[in-house]
Amino acid sequence: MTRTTTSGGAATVGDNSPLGLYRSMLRIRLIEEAIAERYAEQEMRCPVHLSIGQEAVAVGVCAELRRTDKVVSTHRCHAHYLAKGGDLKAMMAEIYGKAAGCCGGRGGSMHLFDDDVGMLLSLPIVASCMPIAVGAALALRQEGTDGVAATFFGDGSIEEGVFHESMNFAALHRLPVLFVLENNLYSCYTGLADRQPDRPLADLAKAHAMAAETADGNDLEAVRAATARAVARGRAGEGPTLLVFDTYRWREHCGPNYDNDIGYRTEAEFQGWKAGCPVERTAAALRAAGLLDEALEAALRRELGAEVAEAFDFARNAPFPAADSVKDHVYG
Amino acid sequence: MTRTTTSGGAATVGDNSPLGLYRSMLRIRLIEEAIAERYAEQEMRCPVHLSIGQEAVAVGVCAELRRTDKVVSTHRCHAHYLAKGGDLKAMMAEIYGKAAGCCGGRGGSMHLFDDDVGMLLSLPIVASCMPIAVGAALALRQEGTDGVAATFFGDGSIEEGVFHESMNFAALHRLPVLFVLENNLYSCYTGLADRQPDRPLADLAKAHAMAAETADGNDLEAVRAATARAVARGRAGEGPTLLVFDTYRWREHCGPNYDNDIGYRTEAEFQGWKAGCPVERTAAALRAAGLLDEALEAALRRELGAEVAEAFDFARNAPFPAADSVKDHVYG
Amino acid sequence: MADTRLMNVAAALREATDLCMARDPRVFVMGEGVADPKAIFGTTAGLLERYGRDRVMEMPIAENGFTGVAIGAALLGRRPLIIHQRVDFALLALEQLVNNAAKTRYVSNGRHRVPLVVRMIVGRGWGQGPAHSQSLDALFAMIPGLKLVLPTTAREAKGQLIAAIEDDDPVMMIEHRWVHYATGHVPEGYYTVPLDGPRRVREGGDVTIVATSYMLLEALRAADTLAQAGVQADVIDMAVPRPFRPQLVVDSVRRTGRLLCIDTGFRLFGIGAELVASVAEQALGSLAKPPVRLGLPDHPTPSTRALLTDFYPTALSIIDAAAELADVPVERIAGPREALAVELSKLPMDVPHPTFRGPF
Amino acid sequence: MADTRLMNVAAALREATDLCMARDPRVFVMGEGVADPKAIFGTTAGLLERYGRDRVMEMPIAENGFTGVAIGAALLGRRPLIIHQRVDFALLALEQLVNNAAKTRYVSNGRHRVPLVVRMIVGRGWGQGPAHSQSLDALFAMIPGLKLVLPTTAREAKGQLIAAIEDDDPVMMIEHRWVHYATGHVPEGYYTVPLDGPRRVREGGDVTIVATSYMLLEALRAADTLAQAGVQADVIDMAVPRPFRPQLVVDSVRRTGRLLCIDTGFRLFGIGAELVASVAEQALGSLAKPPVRLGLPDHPTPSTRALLTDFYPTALSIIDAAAELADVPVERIAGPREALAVELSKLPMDVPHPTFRGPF
Ligand SMILES: Cc1ncc(C[n+]2csc(CCOP(=O)(O)OP(=O)(O)O)c2C)c(N)n1
Ligand SMILES: Cc1ncc(C[n+]2csc(CCOP(=O)(O)OP(=O)(O)O)c2C)c(N)n1
Ligand SMILES: [Mg+2]
Ligand SMILES: [Mg+2]
Repeated sequence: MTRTTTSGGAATVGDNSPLGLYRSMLRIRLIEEAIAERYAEQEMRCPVHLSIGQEAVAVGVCAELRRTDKVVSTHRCHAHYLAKGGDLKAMMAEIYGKAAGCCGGRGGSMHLFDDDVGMLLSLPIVASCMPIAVGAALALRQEGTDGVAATFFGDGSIEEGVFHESMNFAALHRLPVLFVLENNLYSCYTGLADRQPDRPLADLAKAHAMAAETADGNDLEAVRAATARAVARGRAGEGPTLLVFDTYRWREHCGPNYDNDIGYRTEAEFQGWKAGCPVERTAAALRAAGLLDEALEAALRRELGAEVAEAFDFARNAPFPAADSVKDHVYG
Repeated sequence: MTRTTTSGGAATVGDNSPLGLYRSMLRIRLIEEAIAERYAEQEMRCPVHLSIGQEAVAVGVCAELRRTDKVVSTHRCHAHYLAKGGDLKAMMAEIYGKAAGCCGGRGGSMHLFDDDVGMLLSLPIVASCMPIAVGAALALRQEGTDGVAATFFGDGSIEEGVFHESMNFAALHRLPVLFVLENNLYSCYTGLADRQPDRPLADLAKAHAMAAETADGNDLEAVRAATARAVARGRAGEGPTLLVFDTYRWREHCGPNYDNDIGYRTEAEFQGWKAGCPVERTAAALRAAGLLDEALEAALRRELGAEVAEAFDFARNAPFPAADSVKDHVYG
Repeated sequence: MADTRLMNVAAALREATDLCMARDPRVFVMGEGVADPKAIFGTTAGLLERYGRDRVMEMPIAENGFTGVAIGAALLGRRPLIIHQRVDFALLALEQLVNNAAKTRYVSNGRHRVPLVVRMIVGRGWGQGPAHSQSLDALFAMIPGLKLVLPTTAREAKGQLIAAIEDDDPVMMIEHRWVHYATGHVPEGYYTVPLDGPRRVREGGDVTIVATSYMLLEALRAADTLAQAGVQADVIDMAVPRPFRPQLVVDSVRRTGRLLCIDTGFRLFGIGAELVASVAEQALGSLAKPPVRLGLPDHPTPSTRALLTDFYPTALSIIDAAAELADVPVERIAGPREALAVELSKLPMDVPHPTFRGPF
Repeated sequence: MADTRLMNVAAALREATDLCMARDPRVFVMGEGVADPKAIFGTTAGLLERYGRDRVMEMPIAENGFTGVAIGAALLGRRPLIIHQRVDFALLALEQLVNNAAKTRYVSNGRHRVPLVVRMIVGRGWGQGPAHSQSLDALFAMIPGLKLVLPTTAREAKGQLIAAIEDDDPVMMIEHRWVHYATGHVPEGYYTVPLDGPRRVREGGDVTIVATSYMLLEALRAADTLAQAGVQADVIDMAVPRPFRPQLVVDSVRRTGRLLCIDTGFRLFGIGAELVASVAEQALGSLAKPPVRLGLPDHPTPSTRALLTDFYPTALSIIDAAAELADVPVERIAGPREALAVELSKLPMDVPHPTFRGPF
């Protein structure tokens, strides 16, 4: 720990131009919609927790990260994996259970890993990701770099004690951790009011003398700005930050459908959030700035549509892992 | 939950007169010192975590409780058990491993239970007590009473995630729980600064929209006043309170000796706290109010000394449990 | 059976809970999802409407905490029923279960009791993967002070859950998700099935097959096929591995000389290990052939179905093991076995029921 | 043995840690008390002074959290060593251990590895009671992806800990507190003892005795006494119950026909259950007599020593079981057994060593 190096240069994850980030959001949206559409084919035989409606958080946070920074996510990891630069074909192959999947088909959609781009782990047990990110941050510091680790999680995850254990540890050691709370108001089909007392979620940070930022999670620029401050604190050795972003999941908790009819939330609530669609808001800003027009939008959709179709083709046609490989890699 | 009854009348645990409470503190001190003195005889063959120096919290809190209110404690439970009215002979017999012990000798000093007086449990696993108290409070409410549950714990215990899980639950359901944090600055031989970031401990409550009170834990009246407010909130259905009391453990973490020489804290720090001895401070206040003089003090010590001696005699002479009872009570 | 209805295990568990809540106001339900529209795979459906939020308590995601809360309430005489949608989530609650639920009666010298029930569901299929499909029966069977029950049929599941809720000790109930779909005749009204050990579900003299939970259903299918080849299996449901009472199994092996144990969880260090060990100790001389255990192999559950072809024991692998144990020539079993194989191949291997369209 | 010194297991573990930290800057130690004056029963003594606070990291009381932290660091190639003063405390960390430590290599298809070591100490004696003396070996042995090692001698403990720290997989090391006091010759310098299964510690043809950890010390005492009565025990240290490789035991029973397993933990559902089952499966015909298991009885550990007289297996109960297994007439063993009984009665049954004055 004698010196601090800027690990892997300052390379950002992807193209951080306004159009580049819009493209990244739209890409996630199109991929998720394609999954939803094709799920009924019964070939993606694993749970899927779609990120539709939550794209701005994933893209906004990862825009401020380097490729070498680490991300640890949850069951709802598609957007984080893609925003961090994870390989799309490997993701789709994973969901289809194929050998070319990012985990060789062993993990399914809740285990999207791509450590080449710093997508360290996604973990299906709620809140299990958090201390892992703290440990990654510890390792980055031990290595003498100024890397940071970010962990995404939902408003349900903060009810697990390990959230506080992780915050205490990170705050105590002033580790470069971003605790990214995606508040989509629900844990499965239970609203916040049935699970937590009423207070600003950022107050959670007060218990641990931790910095906090709260921003509109459907506003890409607001997410970026809050994240940029948190990353700067982390790289400067000033410790972790709790980032609170309000957003909304459009589809059912797990699976491809809409479920506003089953009684845990209202159609009106959903429509309100849909009206503030993060992808559309970003597009509108670009249009207002003269950076996007119909032709460009159409071209973008065509290009992304082709990429998505190709990824699905790849995944569907890819071979399954060999049955006799099932015992491999329990131990080294 | 249709009606609220005042369970078991409003009977306090013991004699709440100024002299009665001083007597209770002095009694705990004398018992603990007798344990320390006789420990070397090698007949109390279990760990002991002495409360010497922390008597005001136990007595001050329990003074505001009713006999029917519930207390759940930790490894350092002697003072809480005694302050709540636990049977002294049964405690000493427990420490001596005898059949007449409050747990028949099965628990040892870290398991002092006496549910007849509301001393529900003491548990040696750090923080394990907290959700139990929340559950007791839930049951008290389900029974339709206005009873409260208090759980004592140390500054180390608040690092366990279950502390936050318990606070969230209690705050969400506005349960009548007193979270009594006895901050004696150390977890075993590790100071607070090596375990937690620096902030007022009462900030922990902010994470859960919970009321908090901070008071000098060696000032009996301050402890009582803070507790009284918390109990009132609890009985009125206004929810739980975090009570933060600073105090100091005089002897080693576990065992009968002083250990200021081993390097984790200074003799000066210890002497500072000793100068503010809670028992002596209470005595001084009584003397100032003309309620205590040397003769009365001597009489009190004589009386208590006799009680303590009798309890030790009882415990030493009591029979061990029969060896063949060892398999009893695994199941009902 | 005039007073029985056909229903599946999920519905039977729901009915048991409903009856207990109606009868005893101290009974209440806690868990993540107990009060949501999915109602824990339907097993708590309608209870919220009937008993209200104070008795059907939705939980924050805090398994260790709310388990402690349940224990605290139980110590005061309430009768909480906790439900976890996956066994895996209960790993977070082991400190409370292993220390406080299991030991408090003992440590208090009988003064305290913890009338707690914890229902935990084993996931399987549809690519749930390594952390949503663990079957940790043996882990819970290991802890003195807990009771463990693994229901299989709808009639028994209902009676076992009622018995568990009536029980003054902490009872862990591990339900296999695929067992939820098993249908059977269920009597009306309140009745208990005692939590007192294994029970014989089919009588035979050629080979002893011990199984539980979903593997019992596979074993019974296997036993039917074996019978067609003239092999009569003595099938025993190890429904209550704790308290552990192997006597029925030992006695059976004394007659058959052959023992096949099938674990729903791992083969290594599973319930079968203790069963085989107990039989070897108590009836070694009766063992005509080495006992055989089936169970999950020694690695986590991969998500992709491509890697699961040999992961779970099936009626077919049970037939093969039992036939070999019983010295049945391959030719004799081949026909019925093939017929069953064709039958089984009609349903994809990663779904529990023809109606199932994913995800869990 | 010019280059060895006499030291106890605690000192040997300390030395192993020191050597690893000196050699590999990625190794660091985490735990409650690792940097305090007691230094985990001396096993981390001096390391703070030598390597500083960044490599000897005192922990908040947050077992699940800091286990996750260790796993995260290990995934990036660091080599954390966690120490728990009691196994019991690790119950809080099982979610991280069972899901993330154990499964990540497998789930990542071999891309990730988790070079983590977790030392856990089994408490015993001086009335520690039910929640500070659990020996949960079988619980950890049950989980594929973890390795489990139970050290006994000082020489091996040192080499096993070094091997564990070198290992790219998560290794659980369960140390019995009383083993810490066992003294032996320990080579200087850096060496490993491979984590590859059981090892024979005494050769004999009359009865196979399998034990681990503190029970191995009792078994060896018993074997000495048995030898005086002409019974030669083949004593096997089941030092690495996972990965589980019973071959040496099976081969031994093929020669002796007699198997006695002693668990440091519970008898029911213990390591011995799997051993007996494996032997019954693989060498049934060799078993001249029913195998016998010793271990803790089916209830929690009471605090009072009055209830512990028959709780722990001892050299005497091992002698009795082995003698009966080996068909030794009581008269032949009575003399040496009595001599040992007198010897053992000199030390109170609830302390590990004559110098011990309580509390732990
Ligand atoms: C420890 C644990 N308990 C319960 C679950 C089941 N579960 C999966 S996702 C989820 C809700 C998570 O809510 P939140 O954290 O808000 O994330 P979101 O799904 O809203 O993105 C639950 C309860 C789990 N996976 N792990
Ligand atoms: C889960 C758990 N981890 C560790 C321990 C060991 N331990 C016993 S007491 C203690 C320190 C507790 O500190 P604190 O809560 O401040 O209480 P104090 O001893 O100061 O009264 C520790 C770490 C334990 N009993 N349980
Ligand atoms: Mg959410
Ligand atoms: Mg303290």
